[in-house]
Amino acid sequence: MNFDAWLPAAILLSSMIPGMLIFLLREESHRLRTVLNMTGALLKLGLVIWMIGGVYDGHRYETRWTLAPGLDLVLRADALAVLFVALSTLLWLVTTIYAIGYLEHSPNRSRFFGFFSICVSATVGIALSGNLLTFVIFYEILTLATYPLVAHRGTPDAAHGAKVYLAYTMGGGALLLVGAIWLQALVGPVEFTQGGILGVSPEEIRIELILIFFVLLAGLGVKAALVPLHGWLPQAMVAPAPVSALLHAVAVVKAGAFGIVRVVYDVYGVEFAYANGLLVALGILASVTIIYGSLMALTQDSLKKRLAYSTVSQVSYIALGASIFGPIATIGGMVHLVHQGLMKITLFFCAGNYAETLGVHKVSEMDGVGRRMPWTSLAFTVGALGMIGVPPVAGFVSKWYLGLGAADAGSNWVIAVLIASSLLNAAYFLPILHRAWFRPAPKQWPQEHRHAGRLEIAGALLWPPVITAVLALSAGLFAAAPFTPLEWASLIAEREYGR
Amino acid sequence: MIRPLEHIIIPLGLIAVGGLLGWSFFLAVTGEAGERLAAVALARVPDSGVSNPVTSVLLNFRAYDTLLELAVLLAALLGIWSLGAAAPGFQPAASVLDGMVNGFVPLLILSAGYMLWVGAYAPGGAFQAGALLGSAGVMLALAGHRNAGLPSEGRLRLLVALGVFVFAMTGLLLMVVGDGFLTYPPSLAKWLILLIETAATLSIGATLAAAYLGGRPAARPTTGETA
Amino acid sequence: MMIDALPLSVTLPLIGAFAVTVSPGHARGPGLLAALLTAASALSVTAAVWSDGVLRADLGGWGVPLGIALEADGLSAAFLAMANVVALAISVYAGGYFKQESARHFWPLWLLLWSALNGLFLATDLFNLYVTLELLGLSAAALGALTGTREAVAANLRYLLVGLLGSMSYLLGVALVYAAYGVLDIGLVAEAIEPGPIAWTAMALMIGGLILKAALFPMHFWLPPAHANAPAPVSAALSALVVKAAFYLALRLWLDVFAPVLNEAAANLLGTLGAAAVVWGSWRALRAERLKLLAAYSTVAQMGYLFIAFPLLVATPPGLARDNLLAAVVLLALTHGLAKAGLFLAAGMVQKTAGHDRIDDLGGAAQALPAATFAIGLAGVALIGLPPSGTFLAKWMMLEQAMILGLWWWLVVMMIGTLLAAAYIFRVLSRAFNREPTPYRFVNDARTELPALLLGLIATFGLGIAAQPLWVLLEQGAFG
Amino acid sequence: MTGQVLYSQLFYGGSGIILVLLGLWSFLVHAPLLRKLIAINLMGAGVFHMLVAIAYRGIDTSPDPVPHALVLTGIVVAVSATALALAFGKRLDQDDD
Repeated sequence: MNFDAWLPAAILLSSMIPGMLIFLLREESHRLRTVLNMTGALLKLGLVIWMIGGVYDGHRYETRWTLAPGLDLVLRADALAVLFVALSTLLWLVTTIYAIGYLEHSPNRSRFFGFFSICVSATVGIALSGNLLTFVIFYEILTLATYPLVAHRGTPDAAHGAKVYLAYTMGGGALLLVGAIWLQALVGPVEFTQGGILGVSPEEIRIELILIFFVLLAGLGVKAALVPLHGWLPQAMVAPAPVSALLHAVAVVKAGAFGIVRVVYDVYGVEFAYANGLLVALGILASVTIIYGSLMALTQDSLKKRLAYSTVSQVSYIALGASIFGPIATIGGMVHLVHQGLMKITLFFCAGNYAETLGVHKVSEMDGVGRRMPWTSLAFTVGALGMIGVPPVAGFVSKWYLGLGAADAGSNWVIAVLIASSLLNAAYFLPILHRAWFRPAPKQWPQEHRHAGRLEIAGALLWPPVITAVLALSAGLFAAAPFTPLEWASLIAEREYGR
Repeated sequence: MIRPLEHIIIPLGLIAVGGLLGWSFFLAVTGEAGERLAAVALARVPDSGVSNPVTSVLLNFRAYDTLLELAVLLAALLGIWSLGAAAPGFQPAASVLDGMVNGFVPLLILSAGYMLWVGAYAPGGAFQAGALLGSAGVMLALAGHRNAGLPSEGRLRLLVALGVFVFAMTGLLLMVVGDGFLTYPPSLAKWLILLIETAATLSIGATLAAAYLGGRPAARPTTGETA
Repeated sequence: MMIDALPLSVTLPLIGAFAVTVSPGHARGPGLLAALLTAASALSVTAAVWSDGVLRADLGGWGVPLGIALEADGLSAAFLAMANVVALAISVYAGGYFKQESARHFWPLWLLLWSALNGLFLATDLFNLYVTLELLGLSAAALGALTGTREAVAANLRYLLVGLLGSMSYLLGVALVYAAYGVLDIGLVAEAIEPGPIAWTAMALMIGGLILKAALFPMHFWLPPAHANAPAPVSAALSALVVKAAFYLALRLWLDVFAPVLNEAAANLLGTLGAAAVVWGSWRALRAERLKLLAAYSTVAQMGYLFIAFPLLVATPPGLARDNLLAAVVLLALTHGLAKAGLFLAAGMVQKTAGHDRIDDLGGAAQALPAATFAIGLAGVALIGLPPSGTFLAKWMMLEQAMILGLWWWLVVMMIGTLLAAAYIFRVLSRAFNREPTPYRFVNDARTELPALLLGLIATFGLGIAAQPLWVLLEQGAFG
Repeated sequence: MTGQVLYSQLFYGGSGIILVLLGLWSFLVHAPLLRKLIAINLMGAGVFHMLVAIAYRGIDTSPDPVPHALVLTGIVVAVSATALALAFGKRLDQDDD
């Protein structure tokens, strides 16, 4: 048996199989469930590290399985795939630890962790998809696996949020399916190929190809929360904090953004997309989303909703990077895929901690949380500053490359968008930081649970945000070192453009 | 008053269907169908173990159809039983009718036996014989015999399912030890057909009579133990 | 000595029916044994077709045209395998579901129905098919009325009558065919048939009768009440197998008998009715208040998808593309069969636990039965046509072919159906998320929950990830 | 085929078709169970008529036995179906009481 041909599948199964087993566990089997969760997460991390090394050395990892004649399931580890896989694997490990701490005493944990694992498997599947069919398959499985997580709490709010979420994502999935089938009927099986495959397509199907691009974009835009398809995201905030963290930083929105990147670079090819004006359309859409999301975030008092709209805005940087013709902006967009994940997951972990320990759900209740929960607040501060783009946090690097790339491509209006959005970012994050550190704490927190131990909160809830904050900081500080997201993004950009 | 569906649409549709059917049928009989299967069938009758061509077809050439048909009969009866118990039945008849029935029933049974036997070389066979047996049961039921002269439920169940069982088992045995499913060895064909037909006659007769009762037979038959 | 699995698959359940008829008090043991043996012999037929090619048995040794033959090609073998897996699961489930009194009625009728199914899939004789259709229809109607409620009896009487009308139409077609061509064997009729009013009328009569039995819109009216009011294992059999058998036969006749006389108008008519069924059935399923009624309307919609295949098949020239399309249609039918049976079986458990099947009040019951809820979820994924189910692959292939042919409107219809299906399935699944914690045991009653779960798993993961074997099977005589 | 045979086949077969049409009409138009059942049986009789008609091959020639056998089988099936349907009807009547 050829190990190289099985590694991608093994990475997928390393979380899929524990997930299936967890469903079967009795509710009380706490220890076994934790063992399964952690084994899966660590095993996956090990396999991914192995794979990164291999891809660096030029190994070709590809699993190909024929589902039916003409329909192949392809899992392939190219540089772009590895970037996303590494992000999701790392963050899954952290989020699993956090979720174990967070849901310690809540009901239906077997169901929760089962779907949690399947959700990550689907994300990894999306990352490793080697053709459009495989992408569609995992994109839909992701919808199926996240629905129970959003609905998990079982409150009327949760039911409503889940319903909205499902309506949006099913609609998006249907559009993606239509686009994919249409495209495949025109040009045959669509393998993701560096530089795209449509550059050589005959002139007479060009109009159809452009139409298909917009159908695909609409399908992917739902998960990527492109305005006006973002409506589900704030609604899905009813989910437990680890789910929000996963949805926003790793799985759902990233899947959409990643899909847009794939379609632009590896299906249409950036040159074809540029020549036919598709990039401009994407850029405008992304810019509108960036500004709109930031403006909406400004008006939210609920902390999680403010973070949600911030996600709407920040994820579109990735699409923005893809929409600017030129390798530098590509680096900016790609690297933001990772950086946004690290920063946003930190923020959500912290929001969960505030809610859990102090009952604080609103920005207006955050006065003085800095002194009450210094470590959590420190992590939150790092994340928030990163989002604004303050050096040396990772977000600065992304924005720097995006701006540089825009200048390089002569798209000065993009720089204006970047500046405006950074100002807006500052406008909705800085007041929070001000409240947290410089306002006096209230006499009484909304709903305080004092943690018995030495730390401000249980270790399983404290360490994850601290770790991700440190990672976000390091990704910015040591951006030029080998094996950083930035270096990897440069590698991808080189390969997409350097033919 | 004219109801459009009933008075216009359906009749017009029927006229169209009838025209199409008639035209097709005309073309079919005036066409090149020729002998159809008649010649083939008649030519093989001597090999079938019986000399009545219809019985040859029913119990040899197309015996499998007949097996499934017995299953249809059984399914119908089981369905009837699942729907409820039989009606209490008629009052016992006065002496004239009773006497007549008592005279007729043995005659019908005798005729059934004859029909069964004669089916091998002349019109007749298991279905005709079964029908006669069934009518004997109907007659008994009309004359007030509570279970149409049928035996107790346990035995009745055996009786109604017997035809399918004997038929299917014969077929399977011939498959295991002989030349194939329901492939009679020529020397035994006559007797195997008779065996199957006898079982089928009993089942058909019992089924028809039991179906006439319209439901599960009463737990303990009070009158008319035998038919 | 030789054992021929073809007649065995039909006669074993008959002998089983005899055994359970004569010993009604102890029906379950012999019933399950007969179920196991029947399924084993039918699956061995499929295995033999897989490895050795088309199987044929001349019953009585006469051969056609005089005798009747049974034949298993790839198409029959595929349907046979699906039907027998589903029937076995239903049998195991029924062993736990029915109590004494209904069990004694269920088992013999159920084995007779099974015999009719196997007989129908293996038959090659047009008149013999009529007999199997009647055996199927009678036993199905009787089984459907087993709950004994007035609604069930009335609905199944209607089903019986409609079925009889359908068979009568079919038989009229057979009489016409025999009058014109003098043979009844499918292969011989196919050789003799030529375009003209006879072939046309016969096709209209036979396929018309069958779409009545397959509940194609607008002849679907009898299905929802009949299927929704039957006992759960019977509903599963009716929805997953009985209507599929009618579709199988229509497809078989279409492909093998009437191939020379097909035209686009007839195919488009069937496709249009199918499209209407998809939209109307899905819509009614969405509005249904009861879980089993929802499942029944969903069957109406699912049958619609299958008939959309006809215009696509006619428009695709023979060759690889058409073979793939045919296989996709079969895959769709098989996945639906498995999924719908799983759905009904699981719904039966939920109904038993809750004491009712009103969707809006299902909360606790659904959460207390994780295995059953998972079965509903898995079956739902397959019914919607989401990955990784067999339906997803099948729909992908059908839609891709539709787009290649430029027939984009079938894509629109199927996407509408898909979205409506998602809406009605998740309407049920959303009930499984409740506030109150429930003691979590995945399986509560293995005998009833596992069959449902297994069917759901095969429909979703089995046929969705490994559909390739179906092509190998259909290579055996089913491709043009 | 002689004219007399053809004439007989067409005459009896045609009557069969008329029976089928009458049955079909009755089935579609009349609601009561009994009438629908009679209608179905009438249609059956029509089809059997057609089969028997095409089996006829002349006064001196033995008829085609195959349609005769089909008709016999068909009759038993029709009887079974009628009996079952009547039992259904009876059950419904009982429920009404």
